[in-house]
Amino acid sequence: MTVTRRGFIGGALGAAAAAATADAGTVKHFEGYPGRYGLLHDTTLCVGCRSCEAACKEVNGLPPVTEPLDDPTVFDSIRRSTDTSLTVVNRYVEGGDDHGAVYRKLQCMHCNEPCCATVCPCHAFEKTPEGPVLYHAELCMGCRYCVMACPYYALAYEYDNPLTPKVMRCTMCYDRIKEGKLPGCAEACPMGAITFGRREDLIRVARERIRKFPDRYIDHIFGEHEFGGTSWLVLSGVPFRELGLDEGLTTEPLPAIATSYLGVVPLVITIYPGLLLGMYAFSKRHEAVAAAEREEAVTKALAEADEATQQKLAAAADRAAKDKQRAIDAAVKKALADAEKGGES
Amino acid sequence: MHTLFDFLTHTKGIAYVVAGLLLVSYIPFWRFLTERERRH
Amino acid sequence: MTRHTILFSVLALLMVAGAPTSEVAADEPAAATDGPSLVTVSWPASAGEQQRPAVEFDHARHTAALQAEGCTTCHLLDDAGLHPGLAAVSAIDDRGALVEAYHDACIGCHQRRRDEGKQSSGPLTCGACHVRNPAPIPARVPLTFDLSLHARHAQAYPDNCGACHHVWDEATEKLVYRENTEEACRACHGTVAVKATPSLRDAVHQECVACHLERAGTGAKAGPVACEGCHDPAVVAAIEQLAEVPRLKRGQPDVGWVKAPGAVLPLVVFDHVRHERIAASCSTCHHRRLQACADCHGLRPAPDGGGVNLEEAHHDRSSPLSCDGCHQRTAELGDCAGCHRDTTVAEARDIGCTVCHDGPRPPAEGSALAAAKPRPPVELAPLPEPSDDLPETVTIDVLADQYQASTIPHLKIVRRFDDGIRRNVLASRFHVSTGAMCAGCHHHSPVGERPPRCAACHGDAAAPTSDAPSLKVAYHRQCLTCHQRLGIKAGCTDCHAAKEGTS
Amino acid sequence: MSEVAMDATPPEAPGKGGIFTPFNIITTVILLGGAAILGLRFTHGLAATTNLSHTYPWGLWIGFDVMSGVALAAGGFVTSSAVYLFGMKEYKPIVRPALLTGFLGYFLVVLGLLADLGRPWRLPFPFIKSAGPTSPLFEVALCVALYLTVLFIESTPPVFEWLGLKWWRKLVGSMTIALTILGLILSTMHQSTLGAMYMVAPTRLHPLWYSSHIPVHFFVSAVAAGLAMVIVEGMISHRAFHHQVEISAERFESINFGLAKAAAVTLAVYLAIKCVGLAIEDEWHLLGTGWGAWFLVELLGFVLLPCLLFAVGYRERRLTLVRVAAVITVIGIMLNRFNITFVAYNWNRATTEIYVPSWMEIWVTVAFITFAVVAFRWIANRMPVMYEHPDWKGVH
Repeated sequence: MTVTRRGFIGGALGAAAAAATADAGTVKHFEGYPGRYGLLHDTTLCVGCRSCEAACKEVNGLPPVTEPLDDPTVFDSIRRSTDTSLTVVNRYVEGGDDHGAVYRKLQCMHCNEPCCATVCPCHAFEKTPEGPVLYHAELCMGCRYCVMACPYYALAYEYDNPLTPKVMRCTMCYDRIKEGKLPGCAEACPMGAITFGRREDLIRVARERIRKFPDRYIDHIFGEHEFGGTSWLVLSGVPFRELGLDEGLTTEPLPAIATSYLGVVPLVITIYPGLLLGMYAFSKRHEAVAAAEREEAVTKALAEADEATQQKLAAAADRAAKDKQRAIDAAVKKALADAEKGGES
Repeated sequence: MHTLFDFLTHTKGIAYVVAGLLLVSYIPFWRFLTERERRH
Repeated sequence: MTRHTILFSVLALLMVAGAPTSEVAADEPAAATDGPSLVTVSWPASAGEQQRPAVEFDHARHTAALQAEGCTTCHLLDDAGLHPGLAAVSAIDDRGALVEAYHDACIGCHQRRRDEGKQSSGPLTCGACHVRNPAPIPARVPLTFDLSLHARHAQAYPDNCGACHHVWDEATEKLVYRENTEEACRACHGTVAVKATPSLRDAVHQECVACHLERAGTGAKAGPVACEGCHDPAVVAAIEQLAEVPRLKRGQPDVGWVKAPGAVLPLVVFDHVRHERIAASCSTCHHRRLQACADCHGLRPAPDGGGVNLEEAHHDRSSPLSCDGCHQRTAELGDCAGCHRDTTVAEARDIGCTVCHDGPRPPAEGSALAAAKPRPPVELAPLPEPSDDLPETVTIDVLADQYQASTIPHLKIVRRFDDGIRRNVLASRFHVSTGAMCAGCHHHSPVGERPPRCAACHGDAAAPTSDAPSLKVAYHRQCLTCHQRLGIKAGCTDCHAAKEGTS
Repeated sequence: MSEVAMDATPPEAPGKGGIFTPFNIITTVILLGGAAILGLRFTHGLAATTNLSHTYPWGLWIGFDVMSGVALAAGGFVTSSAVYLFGMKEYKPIVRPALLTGFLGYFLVVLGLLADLGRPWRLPFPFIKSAGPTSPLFEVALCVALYLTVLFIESTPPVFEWLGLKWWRKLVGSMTIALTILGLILSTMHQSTLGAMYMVAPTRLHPLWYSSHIPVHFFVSAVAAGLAMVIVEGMISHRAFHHQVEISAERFESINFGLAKAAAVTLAVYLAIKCVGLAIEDEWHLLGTGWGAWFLVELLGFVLLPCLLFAVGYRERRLTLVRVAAVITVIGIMLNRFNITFVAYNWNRATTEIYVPSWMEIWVTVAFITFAVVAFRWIANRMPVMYEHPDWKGVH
């Protein structure tokens, strides 16, 4: 199922409203900041020693690792990043006699087009030119829409903090990068399963590794295009779906999908008043016409009524005249008769 | 279905058929609804 | 409630009730692969589409049940051997008649056994045989007729190769035996029957199962008759392997020059005898016919060579049939995997061609070529005495931070690999010098001299453009990948003790 | 000085004297409990009072109060636009109760938001401190805030009539048309943008519920829910304030049948666009799965069924059938919003992380509803909501 922004038809209120084809997204194409940093995670080299977890906690001043590093039972369940451990390593494939176990490190992927930044109503996220996506707790009102939107489940929230809850996520050690140092996890990884460098260099290195060891890697760099591409790139020997990373539904950046409907909003604001006033005028005129018709019908009825009454009056008058006439004739006849009788007697 | 084009032609085709059917089926629904009024 | 309303509400209820239970039959693939004793009853494509899924025929239960009646109840056994198909349907291809024939044969027999009151009989209803989604079928192994099994058969029929091998004589249109023309069955019998030549499956069953049946009849020691005998992985693994496999003489040279008409490089000696001992069967290399590679694969890719030219036939590392490919596979076994598996160590380019091409140049037309002799075994120089060039142990403390310094039993490792290489003819020949193995860990540096320290190339941070890892990663990646391939323990504290304070 | 005409005060409801009626006791208990829980929420954080987790950041308070509350409060703009814009004068008597329900409904939405927000005192931040215009939630917040004020102004006429402030009453009267149009614009936008909020998570919301047309689905279902809510609210308030109702029972029934007809049509349209949605995303095969069955329960059980009940109820003029359909529609809209917010959301995650609302969340939600009911009752008992104030009969 590909979610296509162009396929979206933004419909407004019922039949009468203007259904505008919302192509909110512009037709422009963005390559992102040139020379931005990224990290390459080669899951065929990761041996699950979790030194990155310990280093991340230490660098960020978080409570130390609860499960000891050499305790393998931690891999029995698939964990997720939380507000106290911004990155976790999971074992996705059990080690067998002919193949080693496959581990993967989870953390914020620092997308090229971050949907967490797009959906934040307070603009508390920022995609920095250096690459990391940063979060500003001083602007956040704690609506947690970012935690809900992230397709990689990478954001966590301080639910137990009543007054100053913050969204907790990997910041790619932004301050260390600015000082020219490596992010904590990249520096700690003994196997070089996490390499830090400029994103385009890392893509070239990843392609080179795939070319050199064709049967060690799946010929796909996860994160090159998924949802518009991410800063964290993942190489794997097993299908990505087994690592909890499905190849992504679409290469369309999520922000484009999320805001595709908002294109309709200005249209609704502009079209509705005219439309509704038209409706109002129409219903008003409709009423006026109805009233006028009623008026006319009434007058007509009255006119007919007058006419009818005129006719009745006229008829009554004729009748009265005829009666009178008859009465006069009768009286005259009677008078004549009297006169003849008078003459005879 | 390997191209967006195939997918869209397939789904849009069915969508028009379904929408058409729904539109047509709206007439008996409306007649059923307003039969009592028309009887007065 | 007028007629309209009743109709409308009935329709609605139907939709509400009907919808969730609408059975969306997901159409899985018909039958899974055949199990060792499960045979999918064949249905020729010419007879059209099957309305019901194919029947999974449990051959083992039937052979057990019909022990007394023997195989001829279903199969046709004649001088040509045992015909694998159901005799009753062999000549029919008309759809209706075929269905009729199958049903008469199977249901008829089940009905007869039921009437005769036999304790076990087969199902009679359609669904019982035509199972919609059959249970998963256990794995099935194609039998590999290796040299040891061939030798056991040869001992049973000493110098009577004609018992199995035959050639189709065009003139007399009969199968005759001709000396030195024995081939693997696969040479002539393809996956599908071609005119008179039955398919490999039918040919093998006709020859082998019939012969085993005959010998079993006479009480002699005979091979398996039921399907599991050759196709059940456990049974196949248990087939007796001869300790000493006598050499299978079929007119092949002991040692010879690799024929490459038109090539100019120095010739390569091929020690056929030594390779026979390593290969599972002749077909490992002679994957089509028992001929030289050059007969099909010319210098230019030709259709009968499958579009593969001679160079690829010998050097393509990805194919198990080529020399290089086979050498590479053997180099990924045992201790050798440390350097050779899944790495770019010992690429063909680095070894150099002269290791194999060490013979004379191909002589001019017509002049004689000296007979090929097997190469003298390679005597690698003995390991030098431990010194600061070859230290006993190496302590790496350059990066000691969370863990204490790590001491590597350098000599122990070197000795383990070294005597492994000395014992292996392939390894010692291709390593050419004792120092070659050092390139396994001290990569990208000249062989033999004292290699530079790791820190010389690997800095604090990885060089992102050239993908050269940092020093810490270089140490770990080089040691840990080798340990993992060799199954040696690789925990953090196995190599370096934890710093006192830390956990 | 405007004196209050004697017969302006509504006749006293028979037998409702005294403070300690069972209704008052229950409501105070609920409200106090709710307040206590909110106190706990703001001293120990959301973890102590809710089952929210990093995988389910939005729970009942967003699922019910915001998502369903907004849809159920759509009765306000539907009836007011019908009466004032489309000239359906016969529905005039129910406009005021519908507007009051709408206003209290939106008040409940804001209360739910305040309880659920991490730092509710920063609610005005998007408008005053730093706005995130790319976010659907920004648009929703803006429209909800504006529409709350519009609703507030639209429900002031009964108050001014009650207080006898004639000048103010005339002023608001003159703005009715503008307010109704503004209300309709704002409602259309945020009802649909509430749906657009879920377009950002195509992988997290189940494909059957996810569609590129979610905004339209949300809007049309909100109109249907609004109509149903007006019928349900009419049913309750007609019985509760029987003594105040002026219009004849026969007229009240014809209004209900009018609403039923509109609701039947809206539900039919909603069913149609949902089917089209299935076609466009080519999801017929998903109907065979477990989720497909649940989707069909929602679609056929709570959209098709009430649509048919409304149709039959309207045709045979059976008021009980109409009311049953209205209740099913209200429950249906809640089910749909719950499905989208936390049931079919994260559908492919491990089932060990399913979100179930904690009793405290449910209690607080019930407390908000009780608060709305109490407010409605307080206002309706005093102000001319159910009937027309004698001085203002027939005035706009």
